[in-house]
Order: sequence, then C-alpha cells, then structure tokens
Amino acid sequence: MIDKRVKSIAEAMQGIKDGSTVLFGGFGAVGHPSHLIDGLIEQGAKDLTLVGNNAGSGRVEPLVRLLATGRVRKIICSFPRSSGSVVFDEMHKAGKLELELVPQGTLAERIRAAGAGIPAFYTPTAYGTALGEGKESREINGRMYLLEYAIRGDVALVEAWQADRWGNLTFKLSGRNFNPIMATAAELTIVQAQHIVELGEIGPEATHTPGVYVNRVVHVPYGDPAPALVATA
Amino acid sequence: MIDKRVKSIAEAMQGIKDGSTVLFGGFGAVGHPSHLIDGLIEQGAKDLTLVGNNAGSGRVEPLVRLLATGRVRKIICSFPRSSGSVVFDEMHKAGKLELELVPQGTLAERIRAAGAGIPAFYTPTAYGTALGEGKESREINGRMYLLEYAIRGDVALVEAWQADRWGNLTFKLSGRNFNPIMATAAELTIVQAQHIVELGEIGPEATHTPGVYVNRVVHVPYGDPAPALVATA
Amino acid sequence: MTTTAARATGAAEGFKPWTRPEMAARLARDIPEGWCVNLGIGIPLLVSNFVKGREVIFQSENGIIGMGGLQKPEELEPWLVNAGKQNVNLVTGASIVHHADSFAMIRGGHIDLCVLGAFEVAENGDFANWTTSLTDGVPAVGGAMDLAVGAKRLWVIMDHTSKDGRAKLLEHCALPLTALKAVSRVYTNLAVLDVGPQGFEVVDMAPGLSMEALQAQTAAKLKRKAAA
Amino acid sequence: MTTTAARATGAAEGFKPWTRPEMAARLARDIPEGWCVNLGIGIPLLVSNFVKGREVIFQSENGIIGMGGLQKPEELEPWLVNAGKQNVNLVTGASIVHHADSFAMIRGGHIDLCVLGAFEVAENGDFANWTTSLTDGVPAVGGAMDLAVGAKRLWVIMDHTSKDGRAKLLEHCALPLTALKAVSRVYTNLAVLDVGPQGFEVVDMAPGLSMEALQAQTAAKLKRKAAA
Repeated sequence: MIDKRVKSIAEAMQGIKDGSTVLFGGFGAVGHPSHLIDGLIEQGAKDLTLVGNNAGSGRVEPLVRLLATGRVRKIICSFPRSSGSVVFDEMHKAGKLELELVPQGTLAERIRAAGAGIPAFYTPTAYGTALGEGKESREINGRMYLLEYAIRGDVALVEAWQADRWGNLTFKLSGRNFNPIMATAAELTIVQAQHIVELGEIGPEATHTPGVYVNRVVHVPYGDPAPALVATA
Repeated sequence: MIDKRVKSIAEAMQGIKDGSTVLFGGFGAVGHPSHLIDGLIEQGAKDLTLVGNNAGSGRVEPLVRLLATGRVRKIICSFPRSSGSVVFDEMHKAGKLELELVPQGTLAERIRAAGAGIPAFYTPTAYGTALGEGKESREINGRMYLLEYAIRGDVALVEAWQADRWGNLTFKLSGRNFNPIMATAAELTIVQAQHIVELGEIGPEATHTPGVYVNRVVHVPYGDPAPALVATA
Repeated sequence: MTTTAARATGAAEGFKPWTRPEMAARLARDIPEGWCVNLGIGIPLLVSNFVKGREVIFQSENGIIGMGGLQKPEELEPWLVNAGKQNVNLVTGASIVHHADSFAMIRGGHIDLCVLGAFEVAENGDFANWTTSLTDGVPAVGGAMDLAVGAKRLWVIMDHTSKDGRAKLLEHCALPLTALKAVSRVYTNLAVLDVGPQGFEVVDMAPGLSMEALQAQTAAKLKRKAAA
Repeated sequence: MTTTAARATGAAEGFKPWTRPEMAARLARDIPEGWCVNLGIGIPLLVSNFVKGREVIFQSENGIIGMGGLQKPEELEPWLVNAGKQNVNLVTGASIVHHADSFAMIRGGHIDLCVLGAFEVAENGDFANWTTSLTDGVPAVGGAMDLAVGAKRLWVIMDHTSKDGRAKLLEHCALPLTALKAVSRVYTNLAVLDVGPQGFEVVDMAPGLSMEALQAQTAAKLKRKAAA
C-alpha cells in the first residue's frame, strides 16, 4: 500500500542535507508551509539556498527565524523587501545572505520548467533591465528575449488544504499560488496538509497536484493564515 | 455584460481567414470539436495549417472530410497514421498535404509555450533522432537538448463539457487532453460546449480554463464520443 | 535627470489638479466592458472602484481571475489575498490558478490592460517603477517586469511630478528600467498622455491647465494628440 | 543489419520460450509497489495484469494518473480512453491533467518506469520503435520519444527476434532511432537483459535455454550479469 503520510514534522524533515536548495510555497502568509520551515530549523541543515516569493516579515515567523540562524546562504525570490522585512534587510546588508532577485513570473516559470524537464527557455521579461544584465539574449521573430534556466530543488516544502495517502493534493483559494509548481520541481517534496482525507475523496477532476509529485505528507491542521486587511507589500 | 455565447456554429466560425493556422483539441474522438470542424468546412477558409494530435480516421468524420476538401495545406501532429487514416495517407503520399511530425510532448509544450509567451525552449526529446535533424541543439549541464519554438494559432477549436457566458470551461475526464492548451494559444478561441451553465455554477476551484482564454462559445449537446473498446492507435 | 528636471520645477498654479480618485475614474472611463485588467499596488487599485455597471475582470498575479473588492470585516476569508496581500473577494465567475499558470496568462498576452504606478516614464515608453537605486538597500521587483512586457497594453497612473517637484515624464529614464518601450498611456494628476511614435501626446488636461503650464512640469516635449 | 543478422537466424530449439503473458509477468515482478508506470501500446499493456496485490500507479500520456483496466461493456464511460484510445477505468485515487501537464510529468522525470515495445535495441541503450522507414509511407511518433527520454527508466519488452528470425538486439540500431542510450533493461521471450556499461548482460533466461543458443539469436555480444 502506498502511504506517504508520516507521523510528525520531525519525521517529514528527515534526511535534508547541508547545501540543499529548498523551494517553499506561499504568497506572503497564505499557503506558506510555516510549520515545515519551523521543522527545518529544528532539523538543522545548513548552507541552504531558499527559493520562494518572499523573504519573510517581522522577527517571529519561521522563515525569518530560519534566516536568523545564519544557515541560509542564499535566497532566490521576487519580493524580499516589504515594510517588515527587517531580518532579511539586515543580513543582506551585512553580506551574510546572498540574494538572487528574479521577476515573479520568471521565477514561477523557472520552477515550472524544472518540474517539466525543460532546462531553459526564452522570456521577454527583464530584457534591457538591470535584472537582465549578463544574461544571454536572443532575437526571435523581431523581439528580444532572455535565456532563463530552470531552478530545481533538492527539497520542496508545500502547504496543502487536503491530502490523501497517495499525496494527491488540493489547495484552498489563493493558498494555491506557488505550491503546485514547487511540488513538481524537487527531489523530495514534503507537504503539510490541513486535512487528511480518504483516497478517492478528492476526485479525479478536483485534484490540483497528483500524488506522483509528493513524497511525504504530515497533518498540520493549524487553521487560517493571519488576516491581512492592510497591504504589506 | 460579457456574453461569449453565440447562437450557431456558423456564427462561431465567422471571420476565419484563408491561410489561418487552426489548433484543434481532442485525442482521437474524445474531446475533439468535430462540430466546429464541420463548421470550418462550411465556412470555407482555405490554405489552412492544422495543429492537433491526430489526422483522422476513415472517410466520414469531419476532420477527414476537411482534409479531403483540399483546403488544408499542412498538418502539424504527432500521430497522423492509424489503422484507418486512409485519407491522410493518400493525400500525403500524393504530395497534396504537408506533414510536420512532432513528438506528442513537444507538440503539447510548443502549444503551451505559445499561450504562455515563451517563444522557444529546450527539450531533450528527439535529440539525436531523425525528428531532431536540422534543429538547433545545445548542451546544458552535460545533457544535449533541442531548441523548439512555440506554435501559435490564429484560431483554436475546443470541445468543453461545461461553459458559462464568460467562457469559463470544464472538460470531462480524458476529454481534457489538448483542449486547455489549445484554448490559450490562439488569437480566436472557439468552443463547442456540451452544457451551458450559469455564471458561478462551475466554481472558482473547478474551472479548468478561465474564460479569459475564450472568445466564442456555442452550445453543441451532441452527447458521448463513440466508444472505442478496440485499440486503434 | 538633474539637467532636464530644472525645467519642471515650480508649483502648478491657476488650475485644479485631479485628485487620486479622479485620476482613477478618468482611467476607468477608458476601460471597455469585457477587458481583463491587472491593477498594480497603490493608486492603480483605486481604478476598480470606478467601473461599476460594466463587467471588467480583474486579474491578480497570485492566481485570481475575477477579483472583487476588499473584504469587509464580516466577510473575512483569510485564504483570499490580492497581489498586495490584502484580503479580497471573488466575483461570480471567478477562477483560481497557480502562479506559473497566472504568469503564463500575463506573459502570453491574455491580460488586456495592466495599470501600474511609476517613478519615471520616458517619451519612448520606457519606464521605471521598481527601484530607485540598485546599490542603496535591497530592491524587490515582484511581478512588475512580467506584467509590463506581457499585458496587451500598459498604462501608468502617477503624479505628474515627484514630491519634490521633479518631472517624472522624461526624454530618458534615469532610474533602473522596469521595461523598454512598454507604456502606451499615462494618467497623471495633470493630464492624460499617449506615448506616440514621436513622444508624449496630450489627450486630456486637468480643468484650467494650459499646455504651457503642463509643459513646464514635463521634461520631454509635449504635443497635442491629433483628433481621431 | 544484414551482416549481423546472419548470426541470429535459425530457429530456437530444445527450450520453451516465454509466452507474452509470461514475459509481462516476468517484467511485472520487477516493479516495486508505489512506482508510477507508463505502459506503451501492445505487449507493454499486458504488464498491468500482473501487479495484483501491489499498488502501482499507471499513467497514460493523454492525462490519466491512476489508470485501471479495460472497461467491461456494462461499465462503459466513453470519456475515458488510454493512449491507445481504448476505453479504460480509473482506480480510486486517480487524477486527470491536460496534455502539457501530462508530458511535463513525463519529461520532468516523475514517471518511475516506462515500458515500450521496440523493433531494435542496441547494446548502448539506443533503440528504435517508431518507424521502419522514413521514406516509405507516413510515420507516426506519438509520445514514444518523450517517454523514452523523460521516464526515470525505460524497459523494453519485445520478441527476441523479428518474425523472419532476424536479431533485434544489436551492436548498433539500423532503423531510425527513438532515443539515444535510453533503454536500461530488455524483456524478451528468451531472456531478461540489462543494458550495462559494456553492453547486454543476461539476467535471466527462458527455461532450458543455453547462453550459446541465446547468443545465436542475438547480434551483439552477451555476457552474464554478475551476481549482485
């Protein structure tokens, strides 16, 4: 019997090596696998490269605490700076955290490409800008494009709404965001799921991520992300 | 009020120009927009390039009758030849129909790329084979890849299960196949839908194709595709 | 920028600049029913308040097609946020996709209009809106570069001059670019301008404003838009 | 091919070749529980009959993950077909994706095993299964090339020799290739062979068959697989 469920976050995080590239889902707090990030702090892997949209806010949330451990070498993201991104700002300024800034759509496509076996693709985004400097460019049908390479992870950390024992997943509303593509692009995909359901309960046309992409599922019924009626970024 | 519904197939097919590239959905008979193909025969556009997975079977189905009109210059597909592809075989042999044979996954990705604003990408598929001859190749991280270009359509013909007035679509089971990507990759996307439903009925997480990709919807409640218990291709 | 900016200093006088809601309303007037529109954070978001009575579909790059207004406290759904991470509603007919599909929609030219704020817009359509410095502090880019090159058309909405009175409409941008030749129209508190083949063309001006006064606030040559 | 084929002609004698179901069962024995497997049209499809008692997930490139067996007349669902366009069932836990997502799964290395038929397999793992001629008639390729390079491993299941007795296991393929260095294992009616760094390694043989007899049917040098 296929059963990807594990009993604890500690078990879910086993075997993550130093030097790993870790993809994480979420757009701000929504769909962000904060409990797995906490688990990564506990687990202790260092010299990490993180890949996600944001670099965290404030000083309390797990992503920020992970940065503060000094075990992250580099972060690849589109929106590191927000009104509350104090820890990222400090560490980056002090030269303790490398940043690769990537336009959000290029970031998403580079991750999708890794999951889809596409090593590189051309995109018009960022051509002629500072973020395109040093990148290979090419004219195709009269328009200029940049060559962008896939970003593959050793580990993907994903937050799902429902999961079954095969690892089939659904995501809730805008909690979907980066999670489905992160799940496709890593050797080891670990999921924290709000609800564990019986196999077959999700249904063949309602599954957002087929279980084929998932290695481990841990039940984390933490409830709702913090509401954010005021824009932060 | 946005209302993409049109009253007839003839109205749905208006304005298709000679020389158009026409993408069509379907995998064999399942999810194939045969009524729209029939409408294209009626409509009369010529010098067409067709893009889809198959080239039809027998002598009766609309796709085959369209080929037989002589108004198709070229077909781009992965599986033109099946036990019953007599018309395609005859016309191709007689030099009356050009073929661009594309591996199925490369075909799907080239269409998806067109819809996603990616003009070209690298893929390992077909490298070192006859289908890779004459294509640009490149080594990336020690593996060889071919450069493949997006295939964009002037028109996409799609079969859906449900559609609403915004053009939001669902597809039934393996009727999904090429339909969602064809819908994204053409200037004019025309849908034949088995069921027209009220706006909101499909639901935000059940929509397979957002209406943004759709231009016209016509109600064609034709029922089920022919069962095919015996393998044909 | 300092050389051209000198021409644009000096306070505007003798007319009434448009307020932000007025700017947003003026822009909204030009959005036809049925368009799919992505609104950037800030002033652009105000535009959604002024399309009542028309079906306009708002896309948010985090995967929402058919975004409604901000949530009221009594309708809180914390699993729905816009690109600015504010809690928003869905409209009837909305759908959700993942980030790669959302940017495929954006990059693939399926968004009829993107509205962004900007620091600078050049007369050839170049614009700068993502960072004022590549060396001072940490920049963030988000989806601006993807939206700028991907949407069918890009309109900028911004004040005509900076807070310290410097021109934001220029011959050439001085700040790091977001995209090249991307902007087709600019809505400011003073005017509506098309970016034409020969530069800025004034479509509309705030009541009481003269071309001369507008030109004085602008560091690129203006001409009147020819009647259609 | 004619030069090497001479070595492989002559009928096999004094042993019992495996039947097709036996070949499929032999292959199925090597599939561990939990693998996601894509089976090509023809003999490969038989493999699904021999994994009972283990959860193996069958993927079909037209977008099914979790394909069951062929439909019986009383359970007809015409909206479900496999890659061979036969009506099939879904198993509990199945899901459906579109063609680009399906081949993303295939190309991206998420399929543990692909099983295909072949006309020829070379000792370096090259193989040919899509056309016997590029000039005579119209070829079709389907998803074979994508599956061959995308799946984590590719096993070929086929008769050891052609109907007219020519070897199909060769030093070099003569027919148009499907993929280079792709095959890692071959299951024939005579033997199971790994494609090792130095060529074919015999893992298993049909009962009563000698290495000499097997070599006589094979146009590439065989060696015994070293015990693990």
